[in-house]
Amino acid sequence: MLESTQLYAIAGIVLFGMGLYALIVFPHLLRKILGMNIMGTGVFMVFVAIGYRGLDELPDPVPHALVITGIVVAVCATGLALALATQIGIKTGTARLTPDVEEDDGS
Amino acid sequence: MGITMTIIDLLDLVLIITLLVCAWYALTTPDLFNAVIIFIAFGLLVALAWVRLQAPDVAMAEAAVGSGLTGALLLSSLSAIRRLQLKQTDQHASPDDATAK
Amino acid sequence: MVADIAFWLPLIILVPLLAAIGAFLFPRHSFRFAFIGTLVTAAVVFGSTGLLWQDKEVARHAVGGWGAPLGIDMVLDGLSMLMLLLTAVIGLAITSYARGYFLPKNNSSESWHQYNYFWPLWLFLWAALNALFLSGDLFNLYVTLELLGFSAVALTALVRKPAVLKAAMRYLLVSLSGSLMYLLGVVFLYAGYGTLDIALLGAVATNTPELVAAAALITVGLVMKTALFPFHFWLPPAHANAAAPVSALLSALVVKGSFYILLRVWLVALHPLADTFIPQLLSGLGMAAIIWGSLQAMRQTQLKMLVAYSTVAQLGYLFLLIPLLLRGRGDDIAPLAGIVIFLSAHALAKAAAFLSAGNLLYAVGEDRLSSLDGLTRKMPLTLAAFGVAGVSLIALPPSGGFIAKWLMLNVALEHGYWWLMIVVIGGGLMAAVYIMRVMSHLFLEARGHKSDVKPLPLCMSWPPFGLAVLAILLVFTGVLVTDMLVIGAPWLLEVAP
Amino acid sequence: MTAGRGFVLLLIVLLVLVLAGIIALVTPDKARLADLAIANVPQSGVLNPVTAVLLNFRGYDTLLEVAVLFLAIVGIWSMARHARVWIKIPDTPVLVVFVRLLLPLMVIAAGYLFWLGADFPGGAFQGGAVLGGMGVLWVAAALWQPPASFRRLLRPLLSLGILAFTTVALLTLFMGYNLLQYPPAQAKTLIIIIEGAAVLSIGATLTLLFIGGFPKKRED
Repeated sequence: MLESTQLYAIAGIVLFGMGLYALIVFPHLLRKILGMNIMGTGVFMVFVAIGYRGLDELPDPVPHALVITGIVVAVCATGLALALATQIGIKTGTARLTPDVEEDDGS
Repeated sequence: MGITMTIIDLLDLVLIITLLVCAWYALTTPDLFNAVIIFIAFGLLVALAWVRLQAPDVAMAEAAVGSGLTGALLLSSLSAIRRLQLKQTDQHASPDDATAK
Repeated sequence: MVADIAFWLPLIILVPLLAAIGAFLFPRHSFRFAFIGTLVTAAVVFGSTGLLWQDKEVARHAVGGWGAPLGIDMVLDGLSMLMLLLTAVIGLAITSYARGYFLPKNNSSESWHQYNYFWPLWLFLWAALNALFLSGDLFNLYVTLELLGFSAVALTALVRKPAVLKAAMRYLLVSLSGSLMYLLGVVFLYAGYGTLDIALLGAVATNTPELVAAAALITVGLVMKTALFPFHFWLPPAHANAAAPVSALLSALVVKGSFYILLRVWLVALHPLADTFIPQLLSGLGMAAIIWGSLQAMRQTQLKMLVAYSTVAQLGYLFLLIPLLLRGRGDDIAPLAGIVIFLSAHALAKAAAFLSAGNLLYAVGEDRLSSLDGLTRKMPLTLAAFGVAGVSLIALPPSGGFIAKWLMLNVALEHGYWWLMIVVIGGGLMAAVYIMRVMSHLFLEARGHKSDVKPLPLCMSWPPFGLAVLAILLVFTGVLVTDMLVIGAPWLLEVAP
Repeated sequence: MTAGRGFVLLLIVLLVLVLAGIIALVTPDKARLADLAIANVPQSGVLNPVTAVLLNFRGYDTLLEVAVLFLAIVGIWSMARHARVWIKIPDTPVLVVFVRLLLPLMVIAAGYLFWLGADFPGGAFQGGAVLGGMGVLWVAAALWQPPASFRRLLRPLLSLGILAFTTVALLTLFMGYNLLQYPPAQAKTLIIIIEGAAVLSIGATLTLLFIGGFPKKRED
């Protein structure tokens, strides 16, 4: 029987996978950035879930602190990526990463 | 005890499924504006998950930064990019990424 | 206090960080901050090298006074010292070169903008690298990776052309997803072992499913950032299109940052998996990178693109010996010495190559190979720099590249890995072909109208030459490097967990 | 193209299945830092264990994180020389009144969160985030066009957090302690100083992330 901590950890992994898929497959930059955010949320969810031991025990504060750090880093990454995307929009008229070198779905 | 545990687990299950569905829609909805709105809702649900996992500090950070500010950032960029694309109505006729699907 | 090396560790990070803040706070004086920051950082690094050489033992600084596992430890051993030293040497050259390269020639606000933002970003990059090399904590390394990635991407995007911005975007996305994979791996390690300190993990890790999962995630994440074949697709456009000093930084140092973490994590925390297929796979990908990168480099028609593909190839060599390194670990320092000398020789030679390419571009205005005909007489020092760097990249004797490959081949043959010899020699031959292609253009007779070559300031002509000469001089450092690397080997914490 | 996508999907599904299986199998009784962290909270100067980890036990992470925030703005300004065209909420009177009412409340909430964070859930990041949210509303509702003189204050405001942090770090170092090792008696004061400066900087940083460029002029 799965406990809820495992349930959240598994959900985190699924979110990570979804985000990664969107990041690789969709051409629009905003979609890629959304994917990156969801990927990050997935990682954080696994992290917080493994620090949780049911209602009777105190949760582990270390993952909580690290996840807060992670959330702030993620919003910085988003801001930077969006600024770059907007610049690409200004310069090329489209906010897509059209493959101009080679197809990059090798990962 | 046993019954309360099951109810709580059920709540978790419902929350998680809603979360995953939201994430999937945010990533695949054809219209980007809708996608961002769903993403914001997703962030709030994640904050709820943090509360369920007894992480109130993370929940606050998520609601304010992960969902709220990230959402605002995405919306403002989206409107900027769309306005740019409307301005130069050349070969890229579709203003949003209806083809990103 | 001053004689205690632990006192100096935080300064190695804080000095460039403070200089970066100053350069941003006072844009009018940005270069002044960069200049002083560069000199002081280099001085602190050189001083610490002296102290470490004297002490001959690992220096640890428990930030916050708590110590691992609750706190974060900075660790300075031979390996991290050599990386810091390499960064400082290249950093000196970059600051000098970039002064000439970015200094606005007219009063356009665009070029002042570039000039003023280069300095804080470059100092941030330096601080991030130093923090990365000193960190002993896996999550702390994640934050330094992000610092490094952000500053590298922003530096790339200083050239505001569509192709460059796209390359920077691709670079950012690869970098971010790589970091997140790495972080998920770290979470698996925390789930399994309840600590984030690398040395402590090394003491408790065993071959478990969560260690395998963590190893896979961390390795893939870092390999993406190191641009090992087949994850190299983002590197050539970004490295070739960035401004010359930035290209030099990216190729010489930034990709080495993630490689360094890979090395350290595998040497200590993931070591129980040394005999699995993953190190073998890395070695195989290294071979593929050498062949593919060299073939691509031979096909390029633009100088900087050629140099960038050469980076793809040369990064492959770093991975060849990973299985042998892990098998020998601390008892046999030779594979590590080979890798580290190769890494240093490549960093110095590649920085020199990119800076010389930047000089040619600066003087002629374009970098198609055919436009370089007959430049030897006009820019002897730059050409000498490129040629000497080429000697080390091809690994002709006497050069750092040569001694590194010599060490690697010795180790490989000792263990019966004779096929590595074919790859190493073949890679050298292919490097000779693409380097010679460039040289032949440069030594061709000028076909007239090359009188409009812009004169170079001294601060731009000497740094590449100096770096290239250092790449050659590395040939004499084999013993010194080995002695240095022994400090801290086999990288396990003596303190009981 | 679709074949490529299918391949990616297949790989990721496999990855997710394997990783999910492994994480579900990791027994939940494995070692963790919780006990050690909670045992040391009384020496940290604050009562909220998460704040103790963030600002004391692993304060170095947070120092670098504040540096990341700072770097994000440096990076964005280096790329975008002007603010991007931002969304403008139609300024109906109701909205204006609403935002005007909300702003002071948010400032109070931010201060309260930061102050509370020492002992209860909350802290500098949450407080700063609320402050940032206030800034975003302010800018989006176009209630405020920053005057030229204010723009000169932006750089100092942005660097306040990182400067306070590094100053405290250097202070501890030069007083003969380890980096960011607070003497127990001064721990709370030092943490509050760092957090106070960080709240302002984080608020400013997040607002400027939203503006997405140096707030010079609107592009149309």
